[in-house]
Amino acid sequence: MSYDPFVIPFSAGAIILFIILIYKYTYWIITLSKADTFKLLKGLFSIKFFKAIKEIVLESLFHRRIFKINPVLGYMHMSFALGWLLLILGGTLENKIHSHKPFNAPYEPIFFKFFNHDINAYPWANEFKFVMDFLLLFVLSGVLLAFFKRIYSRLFGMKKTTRLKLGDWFAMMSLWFIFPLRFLAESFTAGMYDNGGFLTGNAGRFFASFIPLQDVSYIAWWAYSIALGTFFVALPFSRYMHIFTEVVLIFLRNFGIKNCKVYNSFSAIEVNACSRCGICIDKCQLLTSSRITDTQGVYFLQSIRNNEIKEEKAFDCLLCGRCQEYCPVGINLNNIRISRRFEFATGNQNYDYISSQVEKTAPVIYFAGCMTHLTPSIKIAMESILKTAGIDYLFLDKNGSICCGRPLVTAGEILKAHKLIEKNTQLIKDSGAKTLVTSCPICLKVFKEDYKLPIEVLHHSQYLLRLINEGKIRVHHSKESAVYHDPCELGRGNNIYKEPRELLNKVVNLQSVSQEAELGLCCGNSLGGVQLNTVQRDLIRIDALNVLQKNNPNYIATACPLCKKTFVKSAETDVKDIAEIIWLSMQNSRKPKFVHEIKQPKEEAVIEL
Amino acid sequence: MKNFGYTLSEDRQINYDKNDKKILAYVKEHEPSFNICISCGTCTATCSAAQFTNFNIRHLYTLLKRGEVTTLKKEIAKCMLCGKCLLACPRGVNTRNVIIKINQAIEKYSL
Amino acid sequence: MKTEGKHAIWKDYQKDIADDRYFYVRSCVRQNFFPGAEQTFLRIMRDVLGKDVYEHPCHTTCTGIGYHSDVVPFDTAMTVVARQFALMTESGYENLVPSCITSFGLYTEILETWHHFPETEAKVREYLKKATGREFKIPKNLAHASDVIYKFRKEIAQKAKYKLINKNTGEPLKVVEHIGCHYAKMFPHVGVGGAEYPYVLVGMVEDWGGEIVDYPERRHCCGFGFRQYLVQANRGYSVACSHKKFESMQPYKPDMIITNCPGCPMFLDKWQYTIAEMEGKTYGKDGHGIPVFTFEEVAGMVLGYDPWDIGLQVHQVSCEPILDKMGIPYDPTKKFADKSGQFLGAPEKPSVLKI
Amino acid sequence: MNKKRIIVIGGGIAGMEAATNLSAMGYQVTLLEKENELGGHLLGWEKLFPTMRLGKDVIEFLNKGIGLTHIQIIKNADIIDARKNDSIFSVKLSDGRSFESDAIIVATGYDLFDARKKEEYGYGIYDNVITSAELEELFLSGKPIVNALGKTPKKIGFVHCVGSRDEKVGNVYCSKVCCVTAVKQSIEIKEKIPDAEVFCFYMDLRMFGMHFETLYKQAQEKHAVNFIRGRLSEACENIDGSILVKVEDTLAARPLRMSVDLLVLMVGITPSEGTKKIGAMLGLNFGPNGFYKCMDQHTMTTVSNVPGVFFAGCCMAPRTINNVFADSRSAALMTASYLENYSIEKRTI
Repeated sequence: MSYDPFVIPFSAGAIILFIILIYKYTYWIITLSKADTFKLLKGLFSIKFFKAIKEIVLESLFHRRIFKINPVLGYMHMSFALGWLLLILGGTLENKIHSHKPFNAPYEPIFFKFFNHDINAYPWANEFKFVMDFLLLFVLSGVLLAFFKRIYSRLFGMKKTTRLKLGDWFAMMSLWFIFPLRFLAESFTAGMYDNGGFLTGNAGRFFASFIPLQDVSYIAWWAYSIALGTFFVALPFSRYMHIFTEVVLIFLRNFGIKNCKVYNSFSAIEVNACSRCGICIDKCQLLTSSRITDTQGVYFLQSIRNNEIKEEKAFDCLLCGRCQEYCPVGINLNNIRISRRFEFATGNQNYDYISSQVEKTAPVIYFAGCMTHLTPSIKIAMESILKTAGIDYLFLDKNGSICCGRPLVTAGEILKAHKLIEKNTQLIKDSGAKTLVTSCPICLKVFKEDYKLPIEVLHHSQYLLRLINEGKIRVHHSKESAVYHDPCELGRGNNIYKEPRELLNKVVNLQSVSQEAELGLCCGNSLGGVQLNTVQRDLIRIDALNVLQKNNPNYIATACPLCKKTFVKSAETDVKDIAEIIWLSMQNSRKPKFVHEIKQPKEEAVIEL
Repeated sequence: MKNFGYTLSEDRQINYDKNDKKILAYVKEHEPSFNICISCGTCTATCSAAQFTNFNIRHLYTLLKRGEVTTLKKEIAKCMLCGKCLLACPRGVNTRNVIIKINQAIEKYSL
Repeated sequence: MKTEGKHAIWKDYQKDIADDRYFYVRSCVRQNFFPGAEQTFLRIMRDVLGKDVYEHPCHTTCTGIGYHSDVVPFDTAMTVVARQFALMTESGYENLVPSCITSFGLYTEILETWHHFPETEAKVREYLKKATGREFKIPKNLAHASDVIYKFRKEIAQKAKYKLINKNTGEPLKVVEHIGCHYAKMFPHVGVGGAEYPYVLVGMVEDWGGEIVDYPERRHCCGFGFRQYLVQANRGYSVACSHKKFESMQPYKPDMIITNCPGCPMFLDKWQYTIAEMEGKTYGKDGHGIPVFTFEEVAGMVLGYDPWDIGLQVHQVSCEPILDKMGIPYDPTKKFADKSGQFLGAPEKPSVLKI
Repeated sequence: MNKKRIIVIGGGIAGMEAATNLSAMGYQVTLLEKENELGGHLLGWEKLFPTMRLGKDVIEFLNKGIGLTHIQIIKNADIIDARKNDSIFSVKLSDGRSFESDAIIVATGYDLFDARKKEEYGYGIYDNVITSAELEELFLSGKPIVNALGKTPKKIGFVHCVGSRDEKVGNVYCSKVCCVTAVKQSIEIKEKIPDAEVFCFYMDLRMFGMHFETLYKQAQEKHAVNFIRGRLSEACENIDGSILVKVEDTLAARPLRMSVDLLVLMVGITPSEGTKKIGAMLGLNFGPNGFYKCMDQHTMTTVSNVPGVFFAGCCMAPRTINNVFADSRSAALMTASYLENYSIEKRTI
């Protein structure tokens, strides 16, 4: 076995790293809930295990999702992850072949070139030389990119890159040094023995021309080892913790473990799996519109990791979900945010005044939602449609409603929300309905996610589409154009993108907008944005409207009363809920001339001008 | 102490000088927008909870400003945080967050 | 505090007070509360000032207490008061001097009513005529007994044996004045000094050597308020009113309270005992209370009357500290003795309030 | 030069601007001012709502007008007689001088309500109760804001509607400018003493002007001025000299007590002594509130019942400065119409 004292920093660092990692992961895994532990054990021995492996390769090594969003950034992450892993694997293989032993000291493959200078002493030595140099170049190119990213993030098409804490700087600097130092150490040694590959060999020859390599090569190996050791020790306390944690996360997620709205060890794993790629920063409308620069997902997770319970970071968020839609690691940022808000939840609650009596039973419940009472045109349209279709329904919150509880959830008041959930669940059960239709995506979210309702829950866009398909209502396609605004809670919140579009396509010419569906913009008034002031909300609304109104559609179609109420404040285009558009179309399809008569004078006026 | 069959009646007067204004200070720091309230009552008119009970946000704002903590705590517990008031406020007060902050202050100072 | 500002206001509220030949009407409750007070008034008026004060043996309550407790209708009250006027007219007097503030307030209210609604007066004349056969003239002058003492305050001061001055320190005594609500709050122009800064008691205190304390709750009711006290369920409110006043005056460390109303001294005096029992709190020095006197008693004190002759022994808060401060001699053994000098027995001592 | 003569009574904003306009038209104008200086109440005002412009800037503007024209200015003018004989007006002063003219503009302005009449507020009795005008004088003097105890006040109360909308002092009308003045002064106080708590006790807040609401919101938002809806029942002095105010907080539906270190009474606008005196001399009509009654509330606000006599400014009703300027120019125009027999001032509805 070869040995030299310079391997000590590396070896010590590696040992410390593995002890800490084992401690942390063991702690997290044993503190998982019973149900989650069961899922974990079951998952380990199922096909899910292999699915996880596949995902790990794609995401943790190749960084497929980052690639999709930003190829340069993807390449950078891939060069580090894949390049380094292959370097280790290649080195190990080379070392085994060279030593003819199945096991070597862990540092031996890392410092292989230091210990072994006999270039032809083992099979495929030249091939190894080439491959190892190539991999080193691959990683070095990543380091170069990382360096430039830090200096000039726009190179990567990123407006902002993650700001770092001191600990992270430490780890990052040592990481940056690792590969250039390896390059130097290997080159120096190759220069001395003339045994390098295309990269280290040429560089060694070049260095030998003006550097006394005998003197400096040993120093370079020491430096390389120190850089490695430093990085390993700093790793668990820095953002690089994500390297291993993401792997754990992918396993757990594949086994069906989900994050809930209360912070637990799965949340902790998610928090640590964040690679601080910073993709979420640019996607956050609080940054792009409201100019709030320190609350984006990456900073929020960073504050949790640093045990700073910053109220602003927990509450300054729309919970629009755009960040998690873009997150390459797939962290459920909204729920973590809610779980942090839960830490500020208060016990002062008295909902005894709410009585739970339904006025009648019916197969269908219509639940307008609090916000819909502020936009009565939506509920008038819905009632008219339901009556026209001959549906026997119960308007559950006709005279004002018990809140659905979602607003409390978004404020972190989960326990209070459950009081309301209980009350409403009782009402819904007592109504004997089979279907619950709501006009409010906020209600829909909580009905589907937190209520354990034994009945079907639909947004009105889904229900209206069904009524049309079943022939219960008839609509008419007009020549008018519309754009569709995806409400956060309906789209990203409930994954309902298709139905509203299908519905609109039946009645208007639906135009596309630059940011829609999964990437649709928030209107700015999301109940998640608890402490945003009027100006900050307004800025978001204005930017969102600019996107929607760009091609001068006849309508902005929404499917959320809150978005509608928000947009009408300054929209130059008519803002209508889908239900209103459908009801209008139903009326027009009965007397088709109506639209024509109304539109005539408007057109003339335009011609005169 | 003798029992006279009656005791000193509680003073209905708000004693501003003596009242506890910790909650007020907390809300002022964290959600100063309540300062611009003009007591128009739109919030109360639209309030979901006010459809069922005598919950009155406008009144709570006044109690907050005067340091009437006991009533404030009792009454504010009825809010469901639905956010309708926020959309109705003509002045742009962040009504919902004011309630959240009041509750937080009540918790913080264990009132 | 700018006293000149008050003087400017007092100039606007001067009233005519007759200088002799008074028809005196007693208070219905005072003789039970502080029986020496009215007696002292008559003594001063007749013996010291040499005035003609007449009391009619047939005069009755004015019904003010019933009127303000909502049990006597106004028409009845007016008719009873008209009878008092008739007694005065029959006796040949024109200057009415009620002992009671509420009576004074009611007489004023009735006279104002008749002034603005003469048909009411005609109606009352008819009632009285039908009921008793009597007729009356409207008093030429209506003044409360405290107005009369106010008018002669300087004469009293000249004849005074003692001053409202702490003889040990030479400092004027700090005096809280409390005016009965019905004196001028309803009709400010009939009160000496008006309703906001009444001068009637201030004038006496200043001329007799004392210093007035103006404290924030000066205008507040003593707590009697008739219905507040008469109904037991409301009595807590009555105590609360007095409590509020004591809390407000305590920082000024007053030596005494002077009043001009039957109920006020009663409640300001007795509630100190009650509050001490309920809350354990006292407002004077070292667990004592603040002594409370009527203006007649104070006049009697400065004129050097025997404290036990003017009835100071029936006060709950003991008067001795004030007597000591003013240097008025008294015989402690005679405090609870009857006219013949026989000891009547001392009342039980309160558990908290020191006497 | 036109031979027609005009006497303008009152050298405040209204009188100065009317005199300037008429003199510019070529009339011989005599401006009578009872004080030793032109400018009227504006002389005592530091900053003006809602822009916080300096009052002296407006005086300077007015003086520029006077400087451009040829106006006979008589200061310290104590008018003892004014009458109309046929179509000629004659005005006599106590110093024996007399003036004749073909028309008169009455710009006798207003007097501030005498706060002593609200006895229960203790003005003139409690050291720390002052009027809005006195506070303004303090601002104008540039001295630090201290109360009678020589301390910087930490709690300051503004009482709206002192002498306005109060049947008990005989003034049932709104003085119009006090609400926004209180808002203005509360902002100034907060700028000078940032950690002070400021309370405005109001009945209604009448922010009728274009930018008044903005100023009000600024007071709330930037300076956290408290607005308590309720009228003071009384003020008392605490042992430490601070003022205890009692009020119903009508929005809390509870009585409220509070100590303040300084209580500022927003005194209202009342008809001036000059208005009463000149009106009686010339036989002018008075409205129910003691201000001059014009020929028509909508169309003839500056025209009096006596041909040849015209009104400008606060002698008609409480006015803001911009209103007074409009009045003065209107009065000048009506006067010219009268003198040149255009007769447009004679129209009736």
